[in-house]
Amino acid sequence: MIRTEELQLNMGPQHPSTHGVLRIVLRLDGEVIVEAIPHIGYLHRGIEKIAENRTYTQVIPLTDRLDYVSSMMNNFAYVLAVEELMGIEVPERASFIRIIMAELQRIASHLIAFGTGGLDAGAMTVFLYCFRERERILELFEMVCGARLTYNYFRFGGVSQDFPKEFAESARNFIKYMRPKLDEYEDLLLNNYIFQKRTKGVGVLKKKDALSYGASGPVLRGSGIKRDIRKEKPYSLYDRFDFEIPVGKNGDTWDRTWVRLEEMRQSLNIVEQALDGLPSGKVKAWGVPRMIKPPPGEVYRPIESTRGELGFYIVSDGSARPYRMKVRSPAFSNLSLIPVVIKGHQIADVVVILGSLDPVFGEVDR
Amino acid sequence: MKNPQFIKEIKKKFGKVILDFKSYNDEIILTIDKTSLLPLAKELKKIGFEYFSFVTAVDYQERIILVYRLSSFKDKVNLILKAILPLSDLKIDSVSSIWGGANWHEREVFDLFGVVFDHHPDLRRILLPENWSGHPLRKDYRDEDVVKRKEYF
Amino acid sequence: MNFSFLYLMGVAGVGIFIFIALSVLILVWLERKVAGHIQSRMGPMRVGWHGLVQTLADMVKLISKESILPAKADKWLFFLAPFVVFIPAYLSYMVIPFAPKLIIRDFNIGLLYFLAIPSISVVGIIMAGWGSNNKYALLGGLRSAAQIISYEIPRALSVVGVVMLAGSMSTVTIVKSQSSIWFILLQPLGFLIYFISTLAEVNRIPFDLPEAESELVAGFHTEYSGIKWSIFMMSEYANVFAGCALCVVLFLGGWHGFLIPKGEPWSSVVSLIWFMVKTLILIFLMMWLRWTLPRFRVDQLMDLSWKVFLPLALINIGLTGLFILGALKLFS
Amino acid sequence: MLKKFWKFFEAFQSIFIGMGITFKYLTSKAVTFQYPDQKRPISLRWRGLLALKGFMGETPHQLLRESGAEPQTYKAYVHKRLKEDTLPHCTGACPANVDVSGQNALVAEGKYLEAFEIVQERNILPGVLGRICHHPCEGRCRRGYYDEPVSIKFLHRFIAEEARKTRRKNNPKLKRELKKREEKVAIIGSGPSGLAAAFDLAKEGYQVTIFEKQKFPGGMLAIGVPLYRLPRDVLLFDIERVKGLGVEIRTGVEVGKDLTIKDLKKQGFKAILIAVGLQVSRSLPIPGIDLDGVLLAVPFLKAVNSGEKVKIGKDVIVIGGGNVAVDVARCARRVGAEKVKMVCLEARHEMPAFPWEIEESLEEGIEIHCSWGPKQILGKDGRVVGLEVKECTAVFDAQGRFAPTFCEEHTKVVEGDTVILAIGQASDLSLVEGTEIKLNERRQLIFDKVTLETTETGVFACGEVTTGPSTAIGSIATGHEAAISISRFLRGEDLRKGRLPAINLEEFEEYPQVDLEDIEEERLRPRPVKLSVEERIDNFKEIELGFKEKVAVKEALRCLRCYSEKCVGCTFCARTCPDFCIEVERTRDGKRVAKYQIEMGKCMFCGLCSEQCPTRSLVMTPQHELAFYQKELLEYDKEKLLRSEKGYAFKEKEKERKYA
Repeated sequence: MIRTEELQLNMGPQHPSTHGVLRIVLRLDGEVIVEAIPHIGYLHRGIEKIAENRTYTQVIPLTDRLDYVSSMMNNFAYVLAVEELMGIEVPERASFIRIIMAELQRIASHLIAFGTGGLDAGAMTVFLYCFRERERILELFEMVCGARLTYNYFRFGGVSQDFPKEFAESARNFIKYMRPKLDEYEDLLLNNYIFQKRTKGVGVLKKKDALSYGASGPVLRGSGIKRDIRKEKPYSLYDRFDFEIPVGKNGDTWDRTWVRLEEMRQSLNIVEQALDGLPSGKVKAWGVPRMIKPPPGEVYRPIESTRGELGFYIVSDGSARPYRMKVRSPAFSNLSLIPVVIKGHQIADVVVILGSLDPVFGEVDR
Repeated sequence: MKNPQFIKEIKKKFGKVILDFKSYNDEIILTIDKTSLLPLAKELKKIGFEYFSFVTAVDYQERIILVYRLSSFKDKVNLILKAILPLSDLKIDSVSSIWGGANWHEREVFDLFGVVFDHHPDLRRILLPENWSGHPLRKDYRDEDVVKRKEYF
Repeated sequence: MNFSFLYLMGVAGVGIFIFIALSVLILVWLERKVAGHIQSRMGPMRVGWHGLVQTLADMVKLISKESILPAKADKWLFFLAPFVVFIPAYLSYMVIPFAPKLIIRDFNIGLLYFLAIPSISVVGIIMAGWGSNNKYALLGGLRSAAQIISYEIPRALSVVGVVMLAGSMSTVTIVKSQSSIWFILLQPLGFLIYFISTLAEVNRIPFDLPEAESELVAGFHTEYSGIKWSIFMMSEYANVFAGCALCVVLFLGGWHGFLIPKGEPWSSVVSLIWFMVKTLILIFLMMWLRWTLPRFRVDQLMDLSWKVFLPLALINIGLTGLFILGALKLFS
Repeated sequence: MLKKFWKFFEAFQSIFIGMGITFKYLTSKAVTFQYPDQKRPISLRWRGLLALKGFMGETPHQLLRESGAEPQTYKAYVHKRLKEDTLPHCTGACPANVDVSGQNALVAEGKYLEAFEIVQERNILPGVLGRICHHPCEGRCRRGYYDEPVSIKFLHRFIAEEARKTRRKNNPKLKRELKKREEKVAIIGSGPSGLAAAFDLAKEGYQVTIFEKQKFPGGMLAIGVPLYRLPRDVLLFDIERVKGLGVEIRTGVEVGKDLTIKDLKKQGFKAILIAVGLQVSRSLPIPGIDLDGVLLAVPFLKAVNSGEKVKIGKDVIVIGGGNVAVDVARCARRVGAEKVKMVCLEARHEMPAFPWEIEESLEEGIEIHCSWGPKQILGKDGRVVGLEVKECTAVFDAQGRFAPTFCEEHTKVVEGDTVILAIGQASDLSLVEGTEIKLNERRQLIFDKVTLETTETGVFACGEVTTGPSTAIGSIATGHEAAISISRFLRGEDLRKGRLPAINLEEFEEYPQVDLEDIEEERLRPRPVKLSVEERIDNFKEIELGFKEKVAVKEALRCLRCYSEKCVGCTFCARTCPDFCIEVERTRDGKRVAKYQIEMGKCMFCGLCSEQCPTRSLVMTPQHELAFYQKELLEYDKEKLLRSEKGYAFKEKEKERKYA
């Protein structure tokens, strides 16, 4: 008889494909995973605590650092929550600008998720293609707000600056450029035999688990649940746009990746519609004071961020600083599914499944 | 969707433990007694609140309020469940057996607020190191390492 | 065994080493350029013309780097492993006929030699994996052992057809027998199996599981640095070249080609050019595949070997046999 | 089996398609940049290193009039700044575009007379306006965004008082440079607009004569404004200065009665300016209007202000909700009425009177009955005993026009023995009879909106005749415009060429009220000393007292000098910074910046600080990578800042660095 023993393997926190600083302790039987225990907190900066000592305006740059791959979304969620608390009306043009920025950000972030998804499976080229396209979006962002990663662009009652003149044309060019590229990605990665072999039927997330674990975004939709806050409870002016919610069938890794690709298409549609209907006017509401002092109360306003339901639960005591700010980050809930979905798979599947959950650790650890 | 059936049901069943009840269009805010959390949670899951968004806590100095957010996709209703814990007795039943997602969120609340969840499968610190002392999001938390700086405001 | 033979062998050995070093330099550069352009980048551009000498600069850097020995590593295994990997690759160049008469040694079992010798490198890889005392390296080594051993079989079986057609195991004879028709036309299936198995043998995407950087950090050479790492690198590219060269020998007609003058002194030079061009095309194909495809998983890789390639190789042998019988019947 | 084979084939197909795509990019051009041959273009909004452009005190504050004191060039310059979005909001919001930040800077430096001259160029009556102006500038003051606006009005008043102390009639330099011109200009009316036009024209050397109906100059300022708001000596001093330029004021001459416009032309006046204003109070067509005890606002105010005895009862009702009504009510309170009630159509928040005036009148015990319209005046034996009012449901219609609707059933009676009507004024344009000047059907002057020329060549109009009920500063602005037209007319130039419209107040956002709870004492504006209600209720003493010198200088230093591109050390960047990496200090006297330090190690380039900077001196340069090398840009310590008057090394270096 051969005596077998389980191998304990530390994956991370320094590992090329844990998408940041995640540590998963794996117990392996050969290459098969018996148990996986994730450890997080390596990027914990205490943003919720810091926010309690900053004024409301000063928190905006902090939110950039939550989900650093899609900062606009964090800005958006935070600003919306405070606006609801204050009762500020946002000018129409500002709302359109916000939607354009948010959807471009969604594309940029999904490009990373899609590209790294390919990279996790070993396809390096699609990763670089995705970054090539993302670069163009970042250039658009840079044109608008001067930053490429931490935008700090949204303000209470609008945005900090109007679009420069050449923005609309550049954005349209980008849409025109991007559409065929998405078909290319589909051929290059999604339809690829090896990639399908690697991802179909791998990391199946059941509907029941997805719900009770609070999964959201492409992870939830990949499991076949049609839920998008943009449609369910439209914030900003999303009810004016015509777009569809892609939904997966099996809840496996391939479905989640496919949902991301399809969402990019829908986001392009939204950006196009928003550019067509961009009204003129102010980009910042009048009468927003410098020192924001919301009336005492609490608010939770979730938005559909790239990764799912992102919301800021803010409790105000009427002073200039939030009494308590909780960030409901989608990646945190999505990541807590790890022990559930990767059990029984192989080491090679861990990274692929992790990639399809698309966590960003700035957001998970906050 | 003003007064769905289940609200009446819950009110009938748990009328005694519900301390406060507010309802907007599709948002319900429910404040309950902490002892009856578990049976109420089971009932809520049964009537459709399958989606577990988050648990968090707010420190009001003399008491800590736990905030649960649940959603029902079937009825398109969102629910905020509040449970009040006095600072002297920071213990409550864990709901992670009902909603799996509560596992990590409860660990986070334990980590940052020091609320102990009974019957939690794995109640360890999640964000901070194991050897950390104190619970940072509590209002009475003081850290000696904080650098003093000039406060403009 | 006389003195002049040893002398000749010594010259040939040094010559091969220089050839390998040069070809690796160029192949690494080529790989980076191909990868770059496929990914809409430029690749190295700064050192030399279009970064041609970049690899040399890297080599200098690698040589001057500190060679780190992990604290709990098995010192001897760790030290020897790169050489155990490199030497078989080096030896396998002995039977490659670059041009008529440009071959170190024409064994009558040359092909068998070629198939057997590189398999030794798996020992080196396991030594590296075990000796590093690193779990990722160990997993990489184990994967490598499983992979190389299982792909040896379809690879060996796929060349049986060629041997049957050529009637010899000598590489020179095989090339000579292709003067009228390349075996790829007679053995397309054999070529496919051989080529894919070679990909797996030399650990390249889609079969680069031993060093799968997204899963196993860097597989068996996780802990290696500096000169030792560069020896691994060199042996990988030496293997790539040797594998492709043999593929050319077996299926693509070796040094044969058009426009080769007969009896002229430079005719063997033209033949050499033909041979190199064919090899480079195959290497390019490998690189192209590498930068296009994702990676297989271990069990899928095994499935592919045992469930697809092995039966196909056997069918191929059978078909070849039938073909030869038929041809004999037809022409006799 | 076949299915499996097909799958195998499909696998190969997908691989080949992928290879096709990669081959396409292999053969197409790369998208990467080649450094250093190619450089990546950087957006103008790039958030890189922070840098300051200059400091307060190093170079003198740039005055708007440096573009040229000529009204025309000044206006063009103001418009240019507006287009560049670098016009201080206070200047833009002022109808006459007074250079407020220039005034403040000069006051801060102790150059009060220079400040006075600057203000006087656009606002010929600084002393008067320093008391009665409705100061739209203060509502738009950028400081109001941070805490409280600068007390611009009181600084006007302060410098006027300082100038009055010197007893100097006019700027001697200005008088020396005067060129004499032969052309004579007649101005009818000596109100603010007439005086403004006269001042501008006299500066250009024209022989200006003002004809005034009353026995004293000043127009409505003299008649209408109560003494407790404007002592007469202040007004007279300001008018004296206009006279000092050679302007002749003929009082007691009513054009249209004593003289006609034709006579004026015969006397050799090349151009005539009608600046008669609105001097006639409107009456109401309701029953009982002709009862004894019903008075009109203008005659009432005139009588009160000229010290005549006015016969009013003890219980006065004032109809109207405008500023005049408030003045009437408060005057009535002072000349002996024990109870004063105001009845107005508008709701409290809609009242056209300025809120601070309403506030003060409430303090003085004046009752305000809002949303009531007069129905009839009740009389007994020919004397007034009360006013019946009906409820007014809406004052304006959907388009925002004045069209009150009443609820006839809901009425009440306000008791009183005197009714004063202050429901608006009209102009008396009987002087145009017998000329070519045309009036429209509502007996208003027809004139060109841009050039202010009437239908007769050579005759112009300005002031409230053209604008309708307005403010003193608004009238002054039209006076300047009219002066431009007249001088062009006299020189035979094109009247319309290059004329710019007045800047719309809507261009500038009115900042919301700031919660002053946590704000330090020294950041707030000084509260002017006011007489208490008991002290002021029975006399015409001036209610508000001006600033002392020390307070005024301190207040002038609160000015942020918007868009001056010189850091004033206002510390709002430091207050905004989420990382607390900026430290700013002023010197003790507050006139220079003593310390400016940015800790670049902490900075996270969020850009909030430069967004807050009112002067636009703190900018983000596109030089991210230089952050660690150009350390001298980041630390502005005392030694460097106070080294010389002319500034320090930063300025030489600035030339070398190129901002994108």
